[in-house]
Amino acid sequence: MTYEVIIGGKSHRVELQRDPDHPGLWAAHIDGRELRFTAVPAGSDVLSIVVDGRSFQVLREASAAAGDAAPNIVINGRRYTAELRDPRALRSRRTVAEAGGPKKILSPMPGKVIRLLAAEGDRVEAGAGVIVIEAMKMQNELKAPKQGVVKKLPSGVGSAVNAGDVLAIIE
Amino acid sequence: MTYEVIIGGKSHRVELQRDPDHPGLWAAHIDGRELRFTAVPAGSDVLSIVVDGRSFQVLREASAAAGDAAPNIVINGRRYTAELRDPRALRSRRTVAEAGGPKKILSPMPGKVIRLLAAEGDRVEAGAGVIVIEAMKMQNELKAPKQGVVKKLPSGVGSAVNAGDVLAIIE
Amino acid sequence: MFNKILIANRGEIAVRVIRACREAGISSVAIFSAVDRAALHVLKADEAYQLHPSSSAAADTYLNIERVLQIAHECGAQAIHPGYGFLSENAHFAAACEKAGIKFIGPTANAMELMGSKTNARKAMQKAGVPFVPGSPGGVPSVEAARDVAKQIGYPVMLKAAAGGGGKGMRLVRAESDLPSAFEGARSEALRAFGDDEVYLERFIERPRHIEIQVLADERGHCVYLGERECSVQRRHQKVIEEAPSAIMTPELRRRMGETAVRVAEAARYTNAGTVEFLVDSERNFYFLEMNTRLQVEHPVTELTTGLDLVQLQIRIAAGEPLPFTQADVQLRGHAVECRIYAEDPENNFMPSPGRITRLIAPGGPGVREDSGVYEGFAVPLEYDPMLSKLIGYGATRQEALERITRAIDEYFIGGIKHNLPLFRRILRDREFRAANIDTGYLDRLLAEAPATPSDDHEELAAVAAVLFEVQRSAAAGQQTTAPGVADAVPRSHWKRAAREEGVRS
Amino acid sequence: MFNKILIANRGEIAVRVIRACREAGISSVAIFSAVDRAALHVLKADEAYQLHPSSSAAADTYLNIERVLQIAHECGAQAIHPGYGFLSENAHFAAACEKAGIKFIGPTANAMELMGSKTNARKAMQKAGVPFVPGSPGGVPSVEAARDVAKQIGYPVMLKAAAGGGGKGMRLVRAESDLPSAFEGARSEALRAFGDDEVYLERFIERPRHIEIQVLADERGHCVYLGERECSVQRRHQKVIEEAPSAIMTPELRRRMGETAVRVAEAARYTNAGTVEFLVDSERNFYFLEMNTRLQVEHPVTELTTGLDLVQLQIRIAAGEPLPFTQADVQLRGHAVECRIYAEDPENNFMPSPGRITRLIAPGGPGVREDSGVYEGFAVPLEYDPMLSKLIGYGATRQEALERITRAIDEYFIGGIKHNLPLFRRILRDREFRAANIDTGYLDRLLAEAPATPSDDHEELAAVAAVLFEVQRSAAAGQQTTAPGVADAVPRSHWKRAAREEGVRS
Repeated sequence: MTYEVIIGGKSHRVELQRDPDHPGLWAAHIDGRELRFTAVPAGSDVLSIVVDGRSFQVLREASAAAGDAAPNIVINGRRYTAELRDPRALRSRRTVAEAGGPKKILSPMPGKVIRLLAAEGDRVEAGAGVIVIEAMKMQNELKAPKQGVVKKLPSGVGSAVNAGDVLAIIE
Repeated sequence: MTYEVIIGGKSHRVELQRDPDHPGLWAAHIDGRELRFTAVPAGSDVLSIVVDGRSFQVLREASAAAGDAAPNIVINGRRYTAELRDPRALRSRRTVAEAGGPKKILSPMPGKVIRLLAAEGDRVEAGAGVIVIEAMKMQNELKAPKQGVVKKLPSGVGSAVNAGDVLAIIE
Repeated sequence: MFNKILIANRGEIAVRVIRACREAGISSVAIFSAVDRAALHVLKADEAYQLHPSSSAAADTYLNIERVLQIAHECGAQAIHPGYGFLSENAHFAAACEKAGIKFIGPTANAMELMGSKTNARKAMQKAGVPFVPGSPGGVPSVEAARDVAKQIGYPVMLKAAAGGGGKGMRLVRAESDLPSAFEGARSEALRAFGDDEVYLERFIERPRHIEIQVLADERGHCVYLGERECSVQRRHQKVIEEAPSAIMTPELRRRMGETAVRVAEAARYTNAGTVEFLVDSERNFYFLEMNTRLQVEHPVTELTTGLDLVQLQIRIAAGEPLPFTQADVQLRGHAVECRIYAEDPENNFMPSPGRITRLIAPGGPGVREDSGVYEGFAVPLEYDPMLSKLIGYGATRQEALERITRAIDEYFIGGIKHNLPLFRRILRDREFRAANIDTGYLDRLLAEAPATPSDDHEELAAVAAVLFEVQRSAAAGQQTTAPGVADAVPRSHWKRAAREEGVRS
Repeated sequence: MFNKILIANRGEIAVRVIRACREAGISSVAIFSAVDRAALHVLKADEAYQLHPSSSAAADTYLNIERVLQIAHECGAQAIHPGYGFLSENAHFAAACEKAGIKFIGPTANAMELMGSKTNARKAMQKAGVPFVPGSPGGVPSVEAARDVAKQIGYPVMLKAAAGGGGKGMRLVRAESDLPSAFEGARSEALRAFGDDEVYLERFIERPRHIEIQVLADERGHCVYLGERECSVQRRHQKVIEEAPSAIMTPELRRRMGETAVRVAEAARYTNAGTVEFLVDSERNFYFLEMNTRLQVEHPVTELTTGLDLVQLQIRIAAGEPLPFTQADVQLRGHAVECRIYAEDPENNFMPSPGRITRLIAPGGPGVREDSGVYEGFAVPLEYDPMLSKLIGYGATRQEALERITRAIDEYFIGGIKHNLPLFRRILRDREFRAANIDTGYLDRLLAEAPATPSDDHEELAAVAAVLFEVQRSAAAGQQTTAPGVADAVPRSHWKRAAREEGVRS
């Protein structure tokens, strides 16, 4: 089967098949390169993959931002957010962050809005603080992901917000 | 809802309901006695139950002998095999070990039969060795669960057996 | 000895104290807020009582003195261990416990009050001959007065607003010629910020190390010190990594700092466990900072290097027992390093990251201790400090301890929430940290640098693994897979927890 | 130093060595049999190679010298750590490694061979003045001869078949009057059992303690002892609990036993880590038993009391480095106790219990070390020794160590397979064990007694909990529950792992 996997904005074409001559052995073609390996589950959300004698404990966690559609794959402590598309099954999923267009600031956690650093209609630079939320006794300034105009600020000071709520849209 | 729970051959009638006045609080009537408690999940197969201020970490494991139908409940390191019957839903399940009648010796693990200590038709005392199987480099003698006559010895010396296989029937 | 102790705290420290109670054969009582019903300390305690029917706000729960004492009274607890944070340094609480006839496991309200007041503490400590950072005895009224003091204590000096805090009204002065303009600047800034233009002057300690001494005093007048901890790795004055011993320590300096710390404790008629914090300059001069009148977060590094159990000793002292050893019996051995594992995102300005821990793989093996307050499946609440756990590495030498904690951090996996394990991966491999070239500004400097791009890139393998996980996920969900025969390569029984009962028979 | 080490073992000891390699910056190579593909040592190693395409029999895999050396050669490993068991005491293997130019991390083949041969070892050790259980120098030809020897060594004595083993041809004789009939009985039994009627005579040690000394010798002629371990708690000659120090030890006895152990090692030109086992009688006389020429299962108790890492030291010694300390530097502190956690059923004659571990909750907190070879979801294979893990408790005193390991055992949960945690719950609370009234027969005597009926009965609560679990199970499975509104009391998102992604947003 063939999948498209997007990691860090880069798309990889992954073709996966079992080696007919060697049970337990897989062959993956990724971007034209061949990877032969064995893979077995090793507990919940853990795979043991051995490639050319190199052993990897590979972990999977649902990404808070994108859920199951783009899980984090963790190898040697490094996290890769891998978005999956399956061209054959036509079960394609939308990319979470398209380049260009309006960008949202999502609340990374449940909390309370305690300060607005910009008003609707303001022009902000990329990285400028837009809104401050408080959770776990700490204040956190959320910054503009791009230069643009603040189009929406749906939550006023004092509002409770949940993780994933849209706090601002920058266009 | 009402269940019948059999532990160690003793049957308990458990009636469980939520306390309408105190959310989160449960009331269980067991054998006429009332138990009021709060219960919340605390990880997979773990419950936290607080009864009258006493806190219990209660664990559940599938019993190798009876599977999900009679899970082991572990409290303070002690294991209770609890067979459940739901009289209302008529989803009654058979008791694993009936008193009297023929008794089986089941293989507690996968292994190999390496010795028979009795032949079909032999009279054996309760606790007498009947069959020896080997696994994990160790020989294990399986004993007659009751006094009686060996009715069946389906696996001969050298046979491979799986966990749960009937090794002998004593009648 | 007590029969029952209430632990007026939550998280790892509550679990730590409950374990000590269990080991001492003492019943433990947990208290909890609404969101903490399924917290680990509730699971581990013998008894557990809810603080408030619905609220989880600290003021209604873990800080609610009246309610805590009511529970203690009703369940028959003879003593209360406050942990750290919350009520642990609240003299009113200590006094209220005493009044209620419940033993507070910690110092007396008086000792706490003295140490809680900066000016009274300073007076008492100076009387006891404890060294402070040299400076003006009070405000300096004029540039001339400032110049005289600065000449006496030596440059560089720091001008500070007497009413101040938070960096406002502060000026660093490296030479006498800069003093006049700095003095005026500090004064006017102080006036604007605090409505009071009084400033004072202190010697500026360059790149100070934070080194603290653990003391233990029984209620019969014996007091010992248990060596030092170095806590120079801090982010915004929050300790991140602590270790014992300090790499710059000598037996002679340890003795002098230890004896000073004992003098501090004795001057305050201090009892139970406490910590005397010092700043140490590059010439190994040390200056009193403050005394923490409670068990510290970082107490395990002292436990590992001394072989003692500080919580057990706290309980025994509170029960009136004498210290079971003398200063000469204290045997330091090896090196210990602690990492504070937080639910916060080091890649996003250390933003707290509450939520459910979907997967937890804790490290083990030689030289690894974990004091955890969470478990797999637990939802870290947003209401409190986001510390999850403390990981402590021990080894014969600093290097061995660092290798072990690095290995342990690499084994650790926390899924579902963001955490600061990547920060530790970075610090523990940093050349300056490895060389113990650390001071209280070290971590902020490190974080200002761009992290090295990791050489170890497995993006292709990650892509392949993502597909493998998807294959097993759809197989487990019973969905049609596009390529029949693939799903069974990673057998369903392995993947799905619900199907695991099959496993026990296989 | 080596760049790459192959670990010729599996289970917890392979993981232990891999961790040491990781900490030393050395690449680790795991080898595995077919059933061990998903074993923890494979996951933890940098490299992993399968020993046999299909077989998991020890002879085809972990005991296959040729194949092990082939892998070592092909992957470029410079050294092999054998762990314990398998090839660890195989002199042929040590010799084959040497021939292949791969360093065997352990003693030389010669030293191993000498210690592996009972008679040669005895001769060499007697020459070095090592004490043995007093007895006849060889077979005793007649009752008269037996009487003379017995008079010399003192009653009670034990008659043993020279060709024997397994208790056949053995007779305990408490008084001279019983000697003639015992002698004839032993002789005829020996003849029937072994075809050889030669018997010899030894003093019978009543209730001996098993105490062993850890030695460490570098390849430059330095040898030290690292204190003792007491391993008297045994079931059928299998150690179950080990501790250090021994409760009966005195500094003087430790010195004498330690020096004797060093003499044993020196007489054998021994290098690397080894253990000299002794029997100790009630008068604290000690007698040489044998030398184990490898790392022992119970090495962690020595690591905790000395603060040293024996595996790191093994590697450094094998790399030709000198011991980094002298005897005088060895600093013993505190007390450590190890429990060997096995997949075996103590309620059913300790029958092995392979299968999938469906749930694993490991203990943590102060004074707890776990060296585990398994994880939640792992299927324990039936092909090998069923040890799962070693749990080690450390404390300032024996009592503190016991309290901690008891607490840790109580926290431990292993679901899906049978295990011997209940056995430890029993031993650790046994009065005789607590009082250290132990000898090699202690555990068999304890197991012969009926266990005390536990006072702590929660059968009703268990029944209620079984219903609660059933309620959540059917709710999670989407089944109709008889009482609507019950299922949502234990919210589905909490219960079902598959739904946990919701949790991170809640």
